[in-house]
Amino acid sequence: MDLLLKLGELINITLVFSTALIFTAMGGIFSEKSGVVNIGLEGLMVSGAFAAAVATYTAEEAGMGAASPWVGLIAALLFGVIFSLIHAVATVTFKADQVVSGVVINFLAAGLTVYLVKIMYDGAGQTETLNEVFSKVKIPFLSDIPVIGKGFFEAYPTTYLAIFIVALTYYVLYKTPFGLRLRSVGEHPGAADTMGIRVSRYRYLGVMISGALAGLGGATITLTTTSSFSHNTVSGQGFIALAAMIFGKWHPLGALGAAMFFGFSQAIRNFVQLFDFAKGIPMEFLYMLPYVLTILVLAGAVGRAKAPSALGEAYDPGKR
Amino acid sequence: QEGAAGDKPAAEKPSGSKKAEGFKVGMVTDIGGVNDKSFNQSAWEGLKKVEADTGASVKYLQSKSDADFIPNLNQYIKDKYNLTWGIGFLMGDAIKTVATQNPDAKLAIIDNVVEAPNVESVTFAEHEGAYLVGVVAGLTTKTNNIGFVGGLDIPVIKRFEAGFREGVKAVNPNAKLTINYTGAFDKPDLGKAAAATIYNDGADIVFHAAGATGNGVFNEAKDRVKSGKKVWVIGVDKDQSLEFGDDVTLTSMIKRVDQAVIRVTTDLIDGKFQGGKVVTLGLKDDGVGLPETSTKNVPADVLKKVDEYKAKIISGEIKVPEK
Amino acid sequence: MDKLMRIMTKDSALVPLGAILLGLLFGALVMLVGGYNPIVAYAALLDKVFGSAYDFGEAVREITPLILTGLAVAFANRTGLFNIGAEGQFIMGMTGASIVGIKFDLPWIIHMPLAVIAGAVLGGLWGGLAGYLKAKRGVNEVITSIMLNWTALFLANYIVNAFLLQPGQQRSYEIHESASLTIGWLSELMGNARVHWGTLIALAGAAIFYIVLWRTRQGYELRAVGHNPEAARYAGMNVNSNIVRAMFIGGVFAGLAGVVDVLGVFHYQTVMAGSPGYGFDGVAVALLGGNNPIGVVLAAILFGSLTYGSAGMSFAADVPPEIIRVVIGSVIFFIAAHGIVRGLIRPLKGKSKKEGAA
Amino acid sequence: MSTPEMAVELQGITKRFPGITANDGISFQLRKGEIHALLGENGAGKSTLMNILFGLYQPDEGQIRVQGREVAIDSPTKAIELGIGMVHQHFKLVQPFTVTENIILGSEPRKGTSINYKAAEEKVAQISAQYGLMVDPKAKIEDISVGMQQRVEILKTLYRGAEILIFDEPTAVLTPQEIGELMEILRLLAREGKSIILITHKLKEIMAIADTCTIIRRGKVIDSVNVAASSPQELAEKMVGRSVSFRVEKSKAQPGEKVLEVTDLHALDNRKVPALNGISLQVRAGEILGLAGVDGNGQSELIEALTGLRPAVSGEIRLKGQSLTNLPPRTITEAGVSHIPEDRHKHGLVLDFTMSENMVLETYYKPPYNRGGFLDRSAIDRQAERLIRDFDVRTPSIYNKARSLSGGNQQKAIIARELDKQPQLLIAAQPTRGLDVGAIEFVHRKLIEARDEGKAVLLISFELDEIRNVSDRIAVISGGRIVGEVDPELTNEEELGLLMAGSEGKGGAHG
Ligand SMILES: Nc1ncnc2c1ncn2[C@@H]1O[C@H](COP(=O)(O)OP(=O)(O)OP(=O)(O)O)[C@@H](O)[C@H]1O
Ligand SMILES: Nc1ncnc2c1ncn2[C@@H]1O[C@H](COP(=O)(O)OP(=O)(O)OP(=O)(O)O)[C@@H](O)[C@H]1O
Ligand SMILES: [Mg+2]
Ligand SMILES: [Mg+2]
Repeated sequence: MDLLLKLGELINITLVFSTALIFTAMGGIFSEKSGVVNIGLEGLMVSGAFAAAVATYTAEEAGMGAASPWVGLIAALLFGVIFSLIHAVATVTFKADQVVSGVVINFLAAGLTVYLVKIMYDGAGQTETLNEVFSKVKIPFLSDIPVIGKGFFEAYPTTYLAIFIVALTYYVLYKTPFGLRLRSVGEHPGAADTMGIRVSRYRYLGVMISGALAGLGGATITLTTTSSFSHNTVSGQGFIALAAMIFGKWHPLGALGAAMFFGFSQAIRNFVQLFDFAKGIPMEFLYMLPYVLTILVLAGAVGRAKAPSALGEAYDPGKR
Repeated sequence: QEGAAGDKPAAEKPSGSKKAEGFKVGMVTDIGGVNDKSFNQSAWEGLKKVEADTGASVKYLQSKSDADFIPNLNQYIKDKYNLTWGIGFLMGDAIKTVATQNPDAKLAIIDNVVEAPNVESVTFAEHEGAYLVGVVAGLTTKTNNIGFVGGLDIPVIKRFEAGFREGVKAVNPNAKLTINYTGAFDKPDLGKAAAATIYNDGADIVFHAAGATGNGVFNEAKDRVKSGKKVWVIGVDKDQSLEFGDDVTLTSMIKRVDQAVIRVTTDLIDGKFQGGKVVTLGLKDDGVGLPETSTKNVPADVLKKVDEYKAKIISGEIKVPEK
Repeated sequence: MDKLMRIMTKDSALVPLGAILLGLLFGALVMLVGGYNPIVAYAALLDKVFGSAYDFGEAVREITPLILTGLAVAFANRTGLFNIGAEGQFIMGMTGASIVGIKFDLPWIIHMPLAVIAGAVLGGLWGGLAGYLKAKRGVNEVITSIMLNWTALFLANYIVNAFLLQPGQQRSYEIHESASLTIGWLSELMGNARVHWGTLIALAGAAIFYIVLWRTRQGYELRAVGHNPEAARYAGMNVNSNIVRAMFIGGVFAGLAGVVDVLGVFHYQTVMAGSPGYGFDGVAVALLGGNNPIGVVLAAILFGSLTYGSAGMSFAADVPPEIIRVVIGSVIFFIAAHGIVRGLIRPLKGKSKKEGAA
Repeated sequence: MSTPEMAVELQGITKRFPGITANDGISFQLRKGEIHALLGENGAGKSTLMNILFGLYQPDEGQIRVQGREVAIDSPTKAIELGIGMVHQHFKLVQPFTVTENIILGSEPRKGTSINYKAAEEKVAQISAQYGLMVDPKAKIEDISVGMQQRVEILKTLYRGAEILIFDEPTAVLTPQEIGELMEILRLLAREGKSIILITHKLKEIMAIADTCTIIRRGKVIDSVNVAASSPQELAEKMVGRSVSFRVEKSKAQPGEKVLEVTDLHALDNRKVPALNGISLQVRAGEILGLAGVDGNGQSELIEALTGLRPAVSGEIRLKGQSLTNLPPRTITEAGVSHIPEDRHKHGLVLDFTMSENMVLETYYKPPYNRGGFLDRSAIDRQAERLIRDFDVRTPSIYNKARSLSGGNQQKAIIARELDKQPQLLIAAQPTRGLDVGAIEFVHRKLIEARDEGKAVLLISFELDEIRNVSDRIAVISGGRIVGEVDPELTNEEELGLLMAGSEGKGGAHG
């Protein structure tokens, strides 16, 4: 019974850790399904985390109260889109190598955001601590269900939003004309082109949506865990989200599962420390756990992930 | 109690005098910046105060990696700074190297002991202060369940852990104490998750000694307080109720890094630099302790107990272990 | 040698130069926006790098591991793999060197090479592991590398904590003098700058990179697998084992970067809170250097000088050093999107001489 | 000028690529309701012209009129709006999508914000019934036959209401039966009033179905003739500019000992479905065995099994009595097997290597090229120079990347490399794919020379004419089995076609 109770709590913390990854992995899917590799997710998250901190703080100062984090969320989305445009311009318009361009995004985001923070906050390496951040919302009745209630229905608004985005991603990709076209552009741009689909337009959109969602992912970290932005607010979670996307085979539900898995293995690392037997385990092994677990699962998992066929290739109508 | 110690070195001098004009003091932080809301910030505030009080010019350099420590220190040496601070345990080796290579330069370090004739080392008896907040925690907990979140598993933080543990044990031997090391001083997300786990387990008080990672502990506590649960955080280094509010901050284990910086720096200005010496600031020097704001959340009888234990530690009746 | 020149001048040298110029200009623009004087800042940067023998030596110290991690990424790239795991390989390289440097006590003629080799091999194995998982289990090397980076960090911390720790410190014991790569006399001449033989190792690494890839049978196979694995299979090559080998060799380069950091710079290994970052920077260096050895060396010089010099910028001109990341990022951007640079160069070139740019 | 009965009029179209004028002032008229053939050698500029009409390329000069109106076709979208549809030489289908998804892509029926799949499938079913193009709307492209895929391509154009249909070499990949069915479909479409442009190299098809034939040579229109009043000989002469013989000169074969012996070979394809279901065949020294068959009946799998690129599930492969079953490719090569791969870009060459490097792709590890782990560049270069000279491979130097060579020259280089190994057995898969007439003659001559030197040659080709002209014996493969063996002198196209369609063929044509 007690263990069951703990399970609910474990799920709860898992969701906290997973939310940012879920947003960002969904973003990655949009970009890569359109045929554009997005190793810049990390940088896009950084830009979102930054924008969220600055905008929320500004809104807070302007007396917007509880609405402030929502302002931050929207700012993160917009800032993510702006940043992702760099990637889109480089890879789609100038046919730059997509991996290289992603690295550029990561560099620019890391440099520019901290630089701006220092300019805006008198040389401080981090933004002011936010007072108005998201707090967990209990869903009436549902949150009273034992275990499940604690696990799933007592979460941050961003978590609910993330789950909604997963459903939306699934719907958009597999049920709407937009999704069909986006995927066709990533699978066979030549075919899409001859069907009258503007390859560039869809790739731009794919990359921009990835910017928006990764921005939200970054904002999630700022607005639910750190309450401020500094150089290591994101610290590698964009890469983990990238891994979740690949692990989830570029499918929204797969990526959701993978992101939850990463969140879970992060949560378990703290959870284990509650038990006495954990005292004998060197701390480093607990820290390692999420990553080693991932490798083991991947190595054991059957079936290779199949990336979109045209992933990574600039589209050149004259080339076959 | 802090006030008494706080004013001594600076207040005795006529403030605003420009007697140290042309005097240059530099400090190098490790990867955490000067506004980490705790340790580094406290040090920098100390230097700023020296600047305001004496007219000395002060400067800091934030390191991007371990490899930067030495070049950053050397930057000051090369520019003929009168005193160069290394802030934090991790700067120990770099200070040692630079001090040896530049016997004429004067350096100082916080939280680590460097044996060199031109280095003054300042350490704190964190275990003594932690003992007192342990007493507070032990007496305040309603659930008999208390947590500790540490940054890196290093001697300084071990002192926090040991003192806290002993303090809790002294007043409440039955309380459960969960220890969690996050492995970082600069990851609020890890601090938050650690705190969440500990609170979920039934703890109602968490003491953190984790720098910016501890900000996550506060965030988690705030979350819970907002949703109507009563949980506390015990802050570290500075009076963190000023940053994170009284509704979550039970008290803080203050470490007067600022005072240490001010004291050593003014000593130097006054020509009293004690190279080669180790200054350890404990309860009796008011180098560690509880802030006055503690009265807001800690009941008077508990504070009375704290004072009793404080006296015993100062008198040597209680010897707080460092590990 | 003419071959080497051809590799070098494959893309006209004007594009990288133009990109660097544009990157610096963009950085200047960002500085102006922030209210700083870019001229003062860049002058301070140059002064920091070339101002004294000490700083020059330290800049070289900064450049050295970047050459090696750049080679690590570039080597894998040449064989069709993306080695984002140089970070972890770097850490394993450090660890290997530390273990041998601390635990053994041998005459230097044996000790130093042994420590170097131990780190190189450990880094290689760490890379090879990602290669093995790709070849045998079909796991994307990008994910495994990312996971292995974190694993290496904590594993190394564990090893230091459990076996090498100097009591009361957050680091290992110092390595024995006999394993050191420090060049004592030169260091003394350069105001105690931490110069070391590792720089020669890095340059030799670049040469070996070239020789292995373009002069040996093994390199021929690796490149064939990189360009066209199907054709390599057709030609009777073992694609899987070449993937493992490519990642192994990449890992050796990154491992060496870690080795020289321990044996040449610190002489001990700390319990690290986070990754040192040389591996990720290696990705940028490799891309900047066009994945060819001379390019990598030049890119590392640029990258390392800018990074080291940025401290001078922030010291003398109060410009946040992060601006340098912006500069480097935009340099890479302009190299990647070379269409922009060409577009800008063409009118300039058209005036001086008529030449059909392809 | 423009007359209302013209569906398309092209006037003075010129298109230049670096170093070549692909279309040189081409004028061309397509009447409404006619089937108009476009004939020309490889590289004559046919595909380029059609790509211009479909908006994929922009002409450097010239005008386009569609239904009498002058138009600028700057994209396929525009072409589709104008009622133009194109079935490309290489299908443009999204493999993991269903038939329906491929057809509706770009103009999807909607219900709210969603795709109305039900309506889409009904519409697809309705059109395919109307034109007799039966397909399964829910099948994935990657699971259906080539013939089916082509139907999907046609349906794509009809779904968009195309009035003008362009077919670029539609018959190259079909069985004779499927070709017959396609011809019927084309006739039906023309009767319905659609105007059709048909690119094909097969004169018989033109004679059978086209109303008009425009002949292009080196980017210029040579003539436009009324097919009914012409003959295959006339068309062929106009195409190449000289009289052509359709047969290859060769003496009678002198078969010697058994070189290759395959017994009851079974193997799976990439999707783990049986692709070879008990292949048995033999090739003797001094003979060419032609393997005829429709694409996708196990040819690729057979070649891969023979060369060690694909494991055999069961059965036996022997070379002069020595078993080669499931040995690694290198061992097989060293035992004396040479392989001209069917896909020269995928298997035959490393396109980013220099020609010099490509010439030692299978021998680099042996002396004199490899000395103690190091490559001897000058030995490699000497070898490359020799091969390139002997086989007349046109390249500016041996240091040029393979990518920069034309397809024919790439193929010659591969043949040079493979023959130079002095193999016992030469496996030549689609050796003349995409080559012009001159190059084809050269390759055929080389194959016959190899035979006359006593080598065993296994020739795999989809081109019946090639098989019949070059082989000494013909085996027909269908459904992963050898379904018959015939004498090239005695057989005819109908007999081969029937065998190729085989009772156990994939049944693509019959839906
Ligand atoms: N995108 C391109 N870039 C450069 N040259 C091209 C391009 N496309 C075609 N060409 C050149 O234009 C010429 C005409 O090519 P095209 O594809 O139109 O020939 P074709 O008549 O269709 O030949 P085939 O019978 O082989 O299909 C060729 O010589 C080719 O080299
Ligand atoms: N983008 C291009 N650049 C240069 N040459 C090209 C290009 N595309 C095609 N070619 C050349 O044009 C010629 C004919 O083009 P086409 O695309 O019709 O190919 P092909 O060789 O006829 O092969 P297939 O008929 O199998 O498609 C070939 O020799 C090919 O090398
Ligand atoms: Mg063509
Ligand atoms: Mg062709």
